[in-house]
Amino acid sequence: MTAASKSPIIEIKQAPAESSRQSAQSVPLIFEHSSTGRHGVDIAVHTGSGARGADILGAELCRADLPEFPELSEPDVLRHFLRLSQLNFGQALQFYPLGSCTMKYNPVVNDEMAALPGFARLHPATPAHLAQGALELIARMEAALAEITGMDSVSLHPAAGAQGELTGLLMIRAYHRKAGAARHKVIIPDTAHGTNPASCTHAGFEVVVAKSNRRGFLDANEIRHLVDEDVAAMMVTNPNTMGVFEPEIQEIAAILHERGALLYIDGANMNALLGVAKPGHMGADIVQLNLHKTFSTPHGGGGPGAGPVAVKKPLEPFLPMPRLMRTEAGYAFDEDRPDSIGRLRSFHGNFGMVVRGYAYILALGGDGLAMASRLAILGANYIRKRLEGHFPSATSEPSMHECVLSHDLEKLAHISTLEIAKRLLDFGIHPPTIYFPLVVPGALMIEPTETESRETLDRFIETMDRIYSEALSDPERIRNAPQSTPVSRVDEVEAARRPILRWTRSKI
Amino acid sequence: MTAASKSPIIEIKQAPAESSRQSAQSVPLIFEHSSTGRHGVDIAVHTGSGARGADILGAELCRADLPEFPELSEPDVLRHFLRLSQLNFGQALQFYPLGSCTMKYNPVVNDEMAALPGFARLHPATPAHLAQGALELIARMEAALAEITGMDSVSLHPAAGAQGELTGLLMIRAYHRKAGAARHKVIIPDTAHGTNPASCTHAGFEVVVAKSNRRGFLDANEIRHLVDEDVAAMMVTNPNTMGVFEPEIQEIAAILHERGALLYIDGANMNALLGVAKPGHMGADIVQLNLHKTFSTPHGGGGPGAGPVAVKKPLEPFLPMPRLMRTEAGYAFDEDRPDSIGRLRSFHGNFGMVVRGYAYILALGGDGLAMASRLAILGANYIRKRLEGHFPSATSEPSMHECVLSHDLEKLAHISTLEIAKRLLDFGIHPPTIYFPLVVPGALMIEPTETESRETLDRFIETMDRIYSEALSDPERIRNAPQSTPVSRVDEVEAARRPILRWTRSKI
Amino acid sequence: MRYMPQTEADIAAMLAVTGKHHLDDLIAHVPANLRKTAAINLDPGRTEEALTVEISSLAACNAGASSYTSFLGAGYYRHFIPAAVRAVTARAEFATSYTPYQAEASQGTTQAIFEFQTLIAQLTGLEVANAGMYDGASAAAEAVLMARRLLPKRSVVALSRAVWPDYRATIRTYLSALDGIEIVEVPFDDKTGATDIGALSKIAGDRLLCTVAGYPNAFGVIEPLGTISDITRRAGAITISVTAEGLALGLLRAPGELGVDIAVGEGQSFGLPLQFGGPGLGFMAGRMAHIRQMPGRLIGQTRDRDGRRAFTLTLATREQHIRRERATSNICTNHSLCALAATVYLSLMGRHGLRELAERNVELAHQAAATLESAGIHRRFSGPFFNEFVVNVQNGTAAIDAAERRQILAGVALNHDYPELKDAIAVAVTEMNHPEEFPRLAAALAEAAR
Amino acid sequence: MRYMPQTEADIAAMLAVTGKHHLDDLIAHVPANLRKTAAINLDPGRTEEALTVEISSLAACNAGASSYTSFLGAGYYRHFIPAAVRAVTARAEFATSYTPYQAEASQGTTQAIFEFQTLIAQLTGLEVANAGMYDGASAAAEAVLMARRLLPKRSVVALSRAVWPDYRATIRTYLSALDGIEIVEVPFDDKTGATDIGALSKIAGDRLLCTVAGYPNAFGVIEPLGTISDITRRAGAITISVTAEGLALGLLRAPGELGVDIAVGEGQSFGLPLQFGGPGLGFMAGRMAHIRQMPGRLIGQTRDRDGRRAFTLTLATREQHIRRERATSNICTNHSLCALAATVYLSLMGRHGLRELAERNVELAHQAAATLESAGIHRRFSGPFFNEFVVNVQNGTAAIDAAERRQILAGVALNHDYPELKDAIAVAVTEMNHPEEFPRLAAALAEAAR
Ligand SMILES: Cc1ncc(COP(=O)(O)O)c(C=O)c1O
Ligand SMILES: Cc1ncc(COP(=O)(O)O)c(C=O)c1O
Repeated sequence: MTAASKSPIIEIKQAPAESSRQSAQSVPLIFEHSSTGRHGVDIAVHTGSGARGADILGAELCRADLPEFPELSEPDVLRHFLRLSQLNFGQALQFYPLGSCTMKYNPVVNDEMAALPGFARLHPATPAHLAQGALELIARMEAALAEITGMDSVSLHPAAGAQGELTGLLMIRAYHRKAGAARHKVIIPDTAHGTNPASCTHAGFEVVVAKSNRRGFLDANEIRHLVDEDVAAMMVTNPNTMGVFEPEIQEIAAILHERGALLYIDGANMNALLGVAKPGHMGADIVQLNLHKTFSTPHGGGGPGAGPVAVKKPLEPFLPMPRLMRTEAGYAFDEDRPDSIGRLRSFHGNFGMVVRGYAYILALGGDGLAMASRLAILGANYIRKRLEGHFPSATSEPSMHECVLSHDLEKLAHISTLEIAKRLLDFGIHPPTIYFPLVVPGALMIEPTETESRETLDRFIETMDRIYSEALSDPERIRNAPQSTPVSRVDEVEAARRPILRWTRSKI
Repeated sequence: MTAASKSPIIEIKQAPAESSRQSAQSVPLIFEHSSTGRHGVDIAVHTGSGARGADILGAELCRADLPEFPELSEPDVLRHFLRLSQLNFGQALQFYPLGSCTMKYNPVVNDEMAALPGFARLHPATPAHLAQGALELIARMEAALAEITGMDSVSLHPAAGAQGELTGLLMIRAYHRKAGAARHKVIIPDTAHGTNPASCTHAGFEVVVAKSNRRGFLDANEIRHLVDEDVAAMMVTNPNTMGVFEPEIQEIAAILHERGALLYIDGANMNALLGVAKPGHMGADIVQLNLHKTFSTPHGGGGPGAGPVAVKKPLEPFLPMPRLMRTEAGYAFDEDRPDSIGRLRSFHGNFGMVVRGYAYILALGGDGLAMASRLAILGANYIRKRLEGHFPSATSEPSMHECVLSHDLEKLAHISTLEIAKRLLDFGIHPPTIYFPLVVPGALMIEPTETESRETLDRFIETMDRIYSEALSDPERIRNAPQSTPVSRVDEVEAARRPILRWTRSKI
Repeated sequence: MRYMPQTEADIAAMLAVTGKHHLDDLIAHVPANLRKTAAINLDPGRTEEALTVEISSLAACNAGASSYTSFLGAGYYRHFIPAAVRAVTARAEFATSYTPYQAEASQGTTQAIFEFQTLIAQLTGLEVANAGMYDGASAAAEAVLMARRLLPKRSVVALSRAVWPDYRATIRTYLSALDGIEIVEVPFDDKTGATDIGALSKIAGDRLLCTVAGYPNAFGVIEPLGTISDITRRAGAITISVTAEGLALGLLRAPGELGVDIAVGEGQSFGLPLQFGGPGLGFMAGRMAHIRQMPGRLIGQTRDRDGRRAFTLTLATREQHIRRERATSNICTNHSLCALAATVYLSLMGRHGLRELAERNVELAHQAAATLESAGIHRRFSGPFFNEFVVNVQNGTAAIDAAERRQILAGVALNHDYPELKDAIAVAVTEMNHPEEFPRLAAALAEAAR
Repeated sequence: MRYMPQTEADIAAMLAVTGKHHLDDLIAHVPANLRKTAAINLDPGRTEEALTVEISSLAACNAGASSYTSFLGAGYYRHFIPAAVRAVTARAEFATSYTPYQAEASQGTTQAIFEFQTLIAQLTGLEVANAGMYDGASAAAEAVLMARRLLPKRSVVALSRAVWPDYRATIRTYLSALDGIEIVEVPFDDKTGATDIGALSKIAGDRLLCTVAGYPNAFGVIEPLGTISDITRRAGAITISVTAEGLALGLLRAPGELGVDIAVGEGQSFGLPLQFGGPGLGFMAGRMAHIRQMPGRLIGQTRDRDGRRAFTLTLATREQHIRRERATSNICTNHSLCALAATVYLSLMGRHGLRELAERNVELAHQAAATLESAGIHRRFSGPFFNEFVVNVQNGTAAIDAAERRQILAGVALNHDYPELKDAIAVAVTEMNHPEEFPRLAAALAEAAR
């Protein structure tokens, strides 16, 4: 081990709440340090061509003013947001093993590629022959994702994973309609991510929940009982949210297909499958991918991402509009697709994210992607093994890219998973996903990703063990965590009870 | 006053030293989290054209290895330096009233302009006709600075203020030589910045110190006595480092000129003079400017900056090489200048800084620059007035863009200026320049600049007053400051006694 | 590979802990047939230099991005973006953080989004705004779904034909799965280009669920939103305004002032690059009374244990991760960093700057229209417009090609989406257009028209 | 104006405190004649958009930056810069801080520079390096001044003629003011292009102060540094090596290993853009025994009051702000942010990457030389070279123009600085050159030579 990993676990400690809590880190709201007459931009003066805008339109069309809107100089606006940034954790600065979110390194060169003027200044209504570079990039990305997933066609249209799900489900619906059947049920495992059932409802389907067995995966026999001719499809996340590869996925696909139902694979966990197993080969008819997970685009504090959908031939006609096509004149968008489910948004998808994802694929190449999944799996199993003493795995099955752990501190010391999570913050580590999947009480869902060093994983492991002992020796300390963050434990109940969702002058 | 300025002074407080001092903010050295076999770049593989570089050159020319050189992945290198950045104060984030340094806002657009590929990728040996845009920018900047200073010609050659000084002094030397006189003395006020005497020595001159009078400026009569035919020039910083405009500067110029000596004005304090008074009109023969002060280029933790020199006609032939000239074929560099002092560096100056400074001048325009100085002067006088109770001005003269204050806390409470400075850090404010100018014991030299809001100045003022009272009520607290920074008071004596100037494996 | 730190030694040591010998032992349980065929047939990885060269060469093949004078709009607008916006969104603390589930480690994001919600509420003149949606079109669709939750018994959606085609298509897709919803397209007035009030009145019965109108609309026309919302309110239904050019809200009367219940739109004009159409930023504002039916994330103000003000995700019981199939929306990842960019942009523009810029857009657009008029190119509609307007040009598409030969992108032909507007071109004019460009545009179009 | 927050109200209130009525009352004490003529006659201020347009148009008028295949070197080298370097130097905490006078608020800068000093010491094989200088040329001059302080009685500077002309000129300027210093130019061997050892031996007497040699030198030739330092040491003098292509130190034997006392050079190759020649980065390394005579800033490791490791500026007694006229140098602001860039760059390249890149440069340069050779364009010198070499081409400047017509910048003509090398061109080849470019270069030069 290197010096770094040998070094004692470092903790950010601060004073008794009272004192450490008047931290100069707290930043007033932008509205609170605004002062009448200041401005952060200069607008080119009126050309004198004629009347001013407000006069042209006339008073009845125009608002009097933008009262309470901020008034600050450029330096003060910049300082405000730079200081706000300092109140955040981020993957680039802290270990961020948030399960199911794949917080891997976001290569900075990708952002530069997206910002190239040829992409950043390209208007979506630009005639195709003047945007061939962008269209070719889209075509290449569609092809790369088809190869990676083992599917036939890809659409980069959806804005995020959830929109990809909705897209897929609407296609499933259209597919059955076309076949003259109005199947209205979709089977979803109890371990599914919340977006799955929510998407089903929005696609007009009724959700049938399939229990995963006590080993943490789906039982083909169990599924067989659930599938009838009213079932349009089953949505399976593979590996599932227990971090377990669904061993019977192929049988399940067969069962579904046999009864005319389709298999939708939620590819949010694709970071476990690169060069390991292709959803297309498992029998998936539709897969959505999250470029902001597997393909390294920054999460941005909650997006933007991109949720491409990949499908097998029979579903291709139903893909959303517009479809890119190759003509002898070059690439163009095909607007004439009678069976398409239509659009779910404007224009051609989150192109800026597609550029980043494509840059990532170029950087790793086929072998690099395969190595990424293997190292992600290695990290998760390493953590699982080293923590098993205090934080046993919720499943006996091998873990893929993430592991779901439980603990007995609730019983032993009345220390909850939430409190463990908050305590981690004091060590400069972002907590794992907690209380998910719902089937595991007090779950800790840990996804280290392949871009974190062994020393970083070791430090996390040592910190978790330390917190475990601390829970027994000094539980108060944990209940009072975090102590090192700009604010102490935030009262979320209060926030929901009396919602204050905007600033108003009176609130000062 | 707005909410912000009304809000109580916020202090970053932390725990008893012991605990707050094992802050996770401390970052190992890059060498300490290096691990054999890691790399942060991938190098294109050997083209197979022939032997590898080492074989081509042969073993006796090549080193065996770069032992101890870092070995980290790209994510870990980035995380290392991002975390280091979090240990710094910066003008963009904190009020930074460092006297004589003009820590004004550095517009971010200027950095983007310098990074335009047309500038960033331009090789200095590019044929002039393929670099006309860059050359025109240089020409425009020279003209703008000449207009601003009231001088005849400008060279953007020097890398910083001090190199500008050396350039100017070598020109003075060459000028007198050319005139057949070998004058070897330069007069410098006792308030001068350290670079002034140092530059004199490096230019082969002997320094004669002129005392400023008790009112804080130079006495023409005093100077008259010092000037003989052995005096080559006098270097005057105006406004001087007391923040006082030299009222007798024109008489001093006359005295010098009358005796055949020249007047060099150190323009580091030009932020007080924009549209207020032009050095050229004061009688200056040579002026250097600091683009990284008056013209907003970022200080970068100690450069790079740029120190253009502006001169009157008679000195033009002596300007350093190369000189930009206009030919019918466009701009080109004139290499044939027999009287030139030659070069002080490679190529054409710190062009990247010149672009930023030019962008700044375009943004403000003539009137904006004049307003900048007036507001900078307003801020300094406002602070001086509001602090005069506890921190009286070191001079009775009006202040220009900065004020020099003193205090009696040393006497009253054995609290030194250094301790006051360290205590300011706990309030998220960077201290002023301290113990300079040398003529004022325990000086606090405060330069707020025009880009800081009144609320920011008020918060600084309230903090200074608070520290004053604290010094009397709770001096220990001040002696233990800073408490909120990543490290506590740093032992500089120890650093100098046993210098450790590099990491070595054994040092771990 | 530069992004992955594990060395041979690390791998060996970690494998040892897990009791395995080879990396592939870790996936031995994955069915062999799947593993056998899993190899990814793509080029080997590239150095950073090589990928930069390759992608830059693709970026260079988009002449439309740079070398043309552009009047393209139709839902995405060319505006200047101050460098300070990029300086903030580039901060790793913002860019590489996840949705702020852990409030104590996310006060930067949560406070910025709280400020965003406030700015959108102020702009729209409504009580509350959410943390943002994917884009204007999906926000419009979510607004209709929200209306449906508010008035479950009602079925008719009066959708103005003068709302952008993309938006209408998106609404249709989102509603396609819901039974018992009927979308009635409200025609536009052939003269003014505004929604046909008479037609709307006819539709406004007790089955009316909501009315959806552009503000400004797809023709750049400023709809009589007050009248539309009066009619809608009288029918007991919900008025939804849809704004693609957010800048217009800096000058036009606020939707909230005009009786709108839900104001949605596209925030791309607020500091987001064109980026070939995405990512953009959907915004949605409404009434506090409707908050529990609002989709998307919400940041609320609260206190920490020591009484200090703090911000956190709130009212999550509306959301998929809690409510699952009964959630108001399936949205999870939204466009947070875009909302941050908009927050910085709007803070820089400020109270006066935003209005001045809007006024300048109006002024330039009208100057352009006048120049075209005097060249014999007439506006198709008489309604008041903001920074985009529709002109009629003999064989419009040919005219567009002719202009293109003169390095001008004259605008967007409407004939594809509006067959009834055969020769119509939507021309957008922003502060990025300079008055000297107008005569060139006029000349190009006039010539083609001849 | 957007950069200045003061409103009318602020100004009035602040003036009131100072007891003034108008801003100009604050400067009433400045002599009237000066104030009267002080107005600055420049354009009014520009919006950010306007200044961006104006400066971008100037940037666009530098065809040499983009549209040419380039073999330019001669002291500044084209290397790929990883984006991560920019991501770090763009951090406001680094970019907008001053020289780290307050150590407690500057541990980011001080630690990074301490790492820089270590990296330079490792690269040069010497004990200690300073925090950086302006550029290679001024660092070379400062090194001679340092040698002079170490050996005040000695007077002869043996300056190899094969050191870059800019560097030699700078040394002359810096020494011009010192009495009793004699610069003797050591010729280069007409065959090998290396410093003429015989000539040096003759100069190496008891008046010899120091020897200054390039490594590699201005012809790209790798000097026999060991022999040069032996001769110099035997004369009791100091050996100074000067390196403009820092990358070479990743592969060549370290100057320290070869007996050099002071190694200086240019760090531009370590992650700094060409930027038309500046800002660059001077580096200087030497022996601990000489530390008190070393110019420039030094960061040292120490402890804080609680015993934690900390870094701070140290040995300031050498510097101008303490020592004033007796300071070792007048340098104050140096090129700190460039040193940070180099630190990030070298950390990314790492132990193996830097060497691999250096090897690749050697390989490509030799491939290019071979291609030229087979086209009948011969190297002027036989000495071993790194990534730059000199060729002889009939009427060299004409050949350069001919190549330019084929969109190739063939190299730098040496005739101006070395009249004796009439038709010589210095050709630099880095990883930014692709092998397909070599035949094109050969063809262009060969044709012109005919
Ligand atoms: C398993 C799974 N499915 C779907 C999603 C939804 O993806 P998005 O947040 O991009 O809408 C997520 C994201 O957390 C997920 O973890
Ligand atoms: C008055 C004065 N003169 C000269 C200088 C030296 O300028 P530089 O640091 O750019 O070499 C300074 C910088 O602090 C200064 O304040």
